[in-house]
Amino acid sequence: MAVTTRSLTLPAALLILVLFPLFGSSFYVGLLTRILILAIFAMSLDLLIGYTGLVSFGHAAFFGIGGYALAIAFQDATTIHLWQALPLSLAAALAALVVGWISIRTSGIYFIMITLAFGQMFFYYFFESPRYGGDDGIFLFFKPVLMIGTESILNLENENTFYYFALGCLVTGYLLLAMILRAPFGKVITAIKANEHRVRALGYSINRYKLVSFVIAGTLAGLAGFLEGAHSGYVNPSYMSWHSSGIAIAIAIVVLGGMGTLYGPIVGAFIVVLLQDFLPSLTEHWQLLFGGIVISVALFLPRGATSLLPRILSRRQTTRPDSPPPEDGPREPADG
Amino acid sequence: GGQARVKVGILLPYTGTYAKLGTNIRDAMKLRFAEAGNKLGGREIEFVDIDSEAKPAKAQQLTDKLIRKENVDFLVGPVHSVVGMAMVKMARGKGPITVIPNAGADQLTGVLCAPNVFRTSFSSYQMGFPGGPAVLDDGHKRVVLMYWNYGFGKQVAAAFKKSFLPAGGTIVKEIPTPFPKVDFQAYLTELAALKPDAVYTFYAGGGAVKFVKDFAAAGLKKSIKLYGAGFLTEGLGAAQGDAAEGVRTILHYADTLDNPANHRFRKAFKDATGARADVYAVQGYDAGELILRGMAAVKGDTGARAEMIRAMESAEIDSPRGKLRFSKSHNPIHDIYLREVVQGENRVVRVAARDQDDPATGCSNA
Amino acid sequence: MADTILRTDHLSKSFGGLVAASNVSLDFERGQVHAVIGPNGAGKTTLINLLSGDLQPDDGSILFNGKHITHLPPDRISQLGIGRSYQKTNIFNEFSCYENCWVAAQSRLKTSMRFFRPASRLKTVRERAEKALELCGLSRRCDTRAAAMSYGEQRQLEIGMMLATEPELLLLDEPLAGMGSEESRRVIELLRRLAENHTLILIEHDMDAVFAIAEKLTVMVNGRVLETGTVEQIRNSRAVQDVYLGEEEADG
Amino acid sequence: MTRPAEVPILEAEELHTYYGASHILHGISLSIRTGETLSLMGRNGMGKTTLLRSLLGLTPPRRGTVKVHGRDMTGAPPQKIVRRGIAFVPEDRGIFPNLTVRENLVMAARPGPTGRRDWDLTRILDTFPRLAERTSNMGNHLSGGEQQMLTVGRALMTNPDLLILDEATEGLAPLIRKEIWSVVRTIKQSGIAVVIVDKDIKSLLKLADRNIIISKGRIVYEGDSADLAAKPEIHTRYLGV
Amino acid sequence: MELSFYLVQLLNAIQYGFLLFLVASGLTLLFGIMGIINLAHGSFYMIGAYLAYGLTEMTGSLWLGILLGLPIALLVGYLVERFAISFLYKRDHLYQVLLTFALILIFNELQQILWGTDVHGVAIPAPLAGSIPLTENQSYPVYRLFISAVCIAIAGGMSWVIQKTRLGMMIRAGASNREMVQALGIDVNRLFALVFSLGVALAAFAGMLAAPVDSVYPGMGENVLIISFVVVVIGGTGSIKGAFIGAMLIGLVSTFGKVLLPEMASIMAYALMALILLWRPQGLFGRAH
Ligand SMILES: Nc1ncnc2c1ncn2[C@@H]1O[C@H](COP(=O)(O)OP(=O)(O)OP(=O)(O)O)[C@@H](O)[C@H]1O
Ligand SMILES: Nc1ncnc2c1ncn2[C@@H]1O[C@H](COP(=O)(O)OP(=O)(O)OP(=O)(O)O)[C@@H](O)[C@H]1O
Ligand SMILES: [Mg+2]
Ligand SMILES: [Mg+2]
Repeated sequence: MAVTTRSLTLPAALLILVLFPLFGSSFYVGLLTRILILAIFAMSLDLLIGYTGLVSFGHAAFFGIGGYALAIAFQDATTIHLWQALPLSLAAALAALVVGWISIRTSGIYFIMITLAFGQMFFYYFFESPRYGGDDGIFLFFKPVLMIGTESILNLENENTFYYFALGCLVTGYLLLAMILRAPFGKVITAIKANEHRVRALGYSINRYKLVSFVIAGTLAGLAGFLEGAHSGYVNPSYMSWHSSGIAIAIAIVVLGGMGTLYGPIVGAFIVVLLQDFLPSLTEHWQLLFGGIVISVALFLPRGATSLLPRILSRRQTTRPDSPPPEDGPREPADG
Repeated sequence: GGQARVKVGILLPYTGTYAKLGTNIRDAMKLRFAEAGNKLGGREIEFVDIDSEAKPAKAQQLTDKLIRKENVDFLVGPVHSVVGMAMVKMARGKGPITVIPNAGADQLTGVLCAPNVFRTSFSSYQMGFPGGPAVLDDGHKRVVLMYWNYGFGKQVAAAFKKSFLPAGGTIVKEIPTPFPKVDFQAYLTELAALKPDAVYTFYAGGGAVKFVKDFAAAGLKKSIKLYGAGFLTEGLGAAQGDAAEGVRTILHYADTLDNPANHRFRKAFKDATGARADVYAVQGYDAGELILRGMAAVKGDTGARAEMIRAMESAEIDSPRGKLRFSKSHNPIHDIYLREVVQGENRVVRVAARDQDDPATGCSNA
Repeated sequence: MADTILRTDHLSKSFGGLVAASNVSLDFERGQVHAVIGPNGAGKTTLINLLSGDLQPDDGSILFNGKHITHLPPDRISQLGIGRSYQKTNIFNEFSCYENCWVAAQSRLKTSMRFFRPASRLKTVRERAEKALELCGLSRRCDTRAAAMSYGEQRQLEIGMMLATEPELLLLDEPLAGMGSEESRRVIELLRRLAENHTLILIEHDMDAVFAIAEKLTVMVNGRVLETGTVEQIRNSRAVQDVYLGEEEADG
Repeated sequence: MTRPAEVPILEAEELHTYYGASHILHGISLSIRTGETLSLMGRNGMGKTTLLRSLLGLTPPRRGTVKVHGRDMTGAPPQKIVRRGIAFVPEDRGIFPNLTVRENLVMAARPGPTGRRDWDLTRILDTFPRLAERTSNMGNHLSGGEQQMLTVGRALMTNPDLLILDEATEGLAPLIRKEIWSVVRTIKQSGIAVVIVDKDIKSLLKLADRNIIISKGRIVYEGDSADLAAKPEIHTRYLGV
Repeated sequence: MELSFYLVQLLNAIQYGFLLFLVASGLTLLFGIMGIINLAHGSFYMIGAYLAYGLTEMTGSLWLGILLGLPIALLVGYLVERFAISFLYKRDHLYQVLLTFALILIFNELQQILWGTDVHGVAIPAPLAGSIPLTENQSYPVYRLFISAVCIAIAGGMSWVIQKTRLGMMIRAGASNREMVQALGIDVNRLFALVFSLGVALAAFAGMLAAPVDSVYPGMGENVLIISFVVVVIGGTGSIKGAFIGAMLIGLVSTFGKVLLPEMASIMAYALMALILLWRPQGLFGRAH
């Protein structure tokens, strides 16, 4: 049942996204690009919190590092070659390797806090460092291009091209994660989330799995940050702050959309960005509304907004026995 | 008439630490428009008002919305420098005519300057440079610099040194403190041990209140004279109380400025909003005036962009702050006052710098 | 000369001032069922924890198949072929029975750092998991969420998971606790069968079971080994009756 | 007994309990009289624990009524039901790992509903000397058996009229198990009613006044120990012995 | 610099430590003891400060303001617990993160609607307004010393209630196993509502006491939020002694950090936390599982 829902909904959604630039205005294409980028970031966070059980409050740092790597390397450049620039998001992988290696020694609340500490340290480093523009950040005046010889194949200066590039990154990321989660590796990390101690006793060296998961997520976050930096032509440390746009919102996106599913964070990104775009037009005190919505979802839709979809679609088949209450958000295994 | 309405996009913070600034700027600008009959060059006005939340990360998205979705003719904002840079980067050149009513980063009328970008407030430079002579003229030679360690604070400090050192002053020590932290106790002890003649500071808002109070509570007022960029005491009288008495600051405005424009403005603002006018309101008010001038010059024809810009950059405004003109880089040229808090009021001691300009480093405006 | 699979040498562990295991030197012979009994708090679980790497000894050493495994982490020890079940049920509550065993079975792959092939295609793992389920008697409950099973069934699953790792040496910490008589009988039967080609170290308070399947017994008291011997010897030992069995059990 | 023996301590009628959609108890009725010892038997997964949890309101039944001392308590929160004189030893023990042994005991202390204070810290520690040696251990730093003693002790600290033991002797050494049985006997003699789930049928039969066997959420047998002892076919059929 | 300078800095450090503990005390209860990840802690602190401001303006006395403000804070806490938090005890921590994050947004807006966006100050009550001379040109405000005294009282009181009283035992028990506490006849719902309200009141109380030294402004809560978490985590959750020592350590490290390693001042507390967690992954006085 869930399979049919997913197998229909996903391609349909993808089709709409692919066709969108043909109809949407350039502003909305830009807005959607932002959403896609945020969705990549949220998805990477979900790999940690929804699948591996590592609640990282420092994840936004890797997003920021992805952007900064691009900005620092091409600060004064007049053309940014994509094939030179893209590998820079690996800077985030490196940072994730170091931070992860240290952090996974702790667990639970302490893990949350040690990652927060690293996040804050990165934030302050960039905020106060005179080298990288401090709190002013760094501007980029060009967008990456992909050239073969002198022929430009992919020029991200074009809004629609950028959009498709971001969409491509999202889809690739999605497929990659979906594959990983079905593979033996995915089985291990989901088990780690469920009962770390037992996994260890079964003979897995859990720290390695956690670390690899942390690095994969960090890399993907770095890619998202890279895209954001390239898209807006501007990076600044507030991307890394835990509160203003960074981690708290990202967690909201993941949980609102549906933690422990790959499409949840994507839907969540749409919901959150569109709400933030729309609500302010209703009232000056729109955060009241936004907060209210977030609270309602947290209380009444514990599996996130995407859990509504199958419920609506399955109304016809009312005989299906409900699975037990979702107290701890039990997940569908990656493959049934 | 049958003409379409002029769209004025406003991007100001209405939530968070800067909310007060945002509302005052907006209210004063709307007051100016109202005084002019709510018409720009004969056309009705439509406002598109967006809360910037003072969040740099959102600045581009919101600016984008005003420019590409709403197609505004004028863009007014923001308060926060970093938001300003993200905004100006998008608007400069082909974007709408942009008026910055507060953000002070030097770059906005420096490297990022553009024909269509104006500022009615100040540059950080103007908050530091006139401070040097002011402190020296009061007879203080050995000075400690204390400021929040972020873009704006650093620029103010650098500008201060630029005038202070050549004129024979000594910087005993520079103490940048983490932004936006407000625990100053350790630094004050250090300050006490350094025993300078005076301290020149940059703090604003809650941090300014805390700093002034802690400074007084540590008993330092007796031996060290406290100076700062105007925001140290601006609009904070009630919160700071006695602690602020005697603190001297420089700013391009003072509530008690004795000129007709100021008296008129303060009363009108009070009547319209019920709130006391402050420097931010003045900047908003002047932003309104500047837009009015431009639109008047082209009689509402927003297509005549070059002409409008020419009119705006040559505008001479009789502002509540005194005379206001614009430099080539579209930064204000205005008097900077040395003020002292007396009985909770920022009273003008003297003019610290006449027609203070800004070097506009890196600006390519012809 | 008996073939020793596991040997502990002056193994000691204390918690603060409390000595939970003190100078434990034991030989476990290959293919034998060796039960460790003793009053509550005697240090039996502590001993198992030391053997499985869940606890690090303060002193002494452990040899498995002649190799030092002292201070190895639990995952390495498991990989060497030592499996354990826990006294306090320790399973993946939100997984189905089958998935529980699957994860256990998969641990025997050379590495699970495999990212590309769907796990479900791994035939060996599947077979191993299914066999484990069958052995522990939960085939029927294959798709039931572990948390939705009764306590006794969870205990069975606990054993099933251990079996799925195909260990050579089994450390069983009260496998029968919480099982009804029928399940107990079935598990005893299972253990007997496993004993044919495995080595078992069994902790159990159910004396009927212990006497039924154990070939050798060690009695621990206050962290020390009180006596080691055959079932007959232990059963008739005065000291053991005093500290552990009481009268009735000894003659029943 | 001063109370009229007619009013049972606990009375359940037609209990139907579900976990989500799965129907576990199918109309169970039973009553426990003052001072009575009742054993509850059945194979794994037949619903014994569920029945106990339903009686206590921990897993409220969807249909049926529960009365305590004659008062209808259906749907009341567990603490209300328990406060009328019931103590519960759950099968997973429910030790508080972050409290010391002493604290685990003291936090539960309370006089019985009639103000009786038969059990206090001293008496518990006398009964379980092993615990007395461990009073400042944290709850999770106890051996399995010690934890078991602690749960029984903690239940007694509430001076109940009715003590419910769900597999209370699980994981106990034979000597201690005997110890517990003799404690239960003492409890029984002091007029406290006891409901026991245990797999040690021999001991149960010796102790219980009445036995109930549950299979698939239904009561399939009820009778006194002599009767049950005389019916080996029931044993094989429902208990697997 | 001479010795007296370092002595005064030591005094600053200790005093800052006290202040930090005071500010974090509410979180110590809600996060440390009850295990709720309460991101709205800063908001409760802010509410306290604004209550102190508003009620002092009204009554003319900070003491009266506090007296009137505490019941209001208790009520706020009670309502938040009843209508939101109480649904989440059995859920994953992330829902608490989400919910309390939303509370930040809501309280910020409410603060703005109720009190506007000005920066306010609260006068130090007259008897405590003086200062004591320390060095030739620096003196020490009496009110800060008073705050230190209050902080010690709170630390002692909390530690006594949590460690020594049955109420404290029940709270700790409830944090680890709600159902069992219920099965022992204790009304967990009421207990938790009570404790949560107390935690909120404590956070607000800190805001009230700090209002005269801090100032009262929008967004002030965000400045204390993270550092409060750092305090609790360094000490190890569940331990009041730990939180106290954690606060002292941060006081010391950040005060002397500011003097000796000024470039690192902003990351000092985080670096300290990371180091401590590396050395003891469960905090200084936390218990490993
Ligand atoms: N982490 C710990 N900290 C302190 N003491 C502990 C810890 N773990 C166990 N103990 C103590 O060590 C002793 C031995 O415990 P162990 O669990 O090995 O007993 P056991 O023989 O398995 O008993 P049982 O048959 O009751 O399970 C017990 O007295 C227990 O209280
Ligand atoms: N939380 C739960 N969710 C769903 N089903 C459950 C849950 N707990 C128990 N069950 C089911 O209810 C049935 C009865 O379980 P219960 O625990 O009452 O059995 P029991 O007789 O106590 O068994 P045991 O002797 O093994 O403890 C079992 O089939 C079990 O699978
Ligand atoms: Mg044990
Ligand atoms: Mg049971």
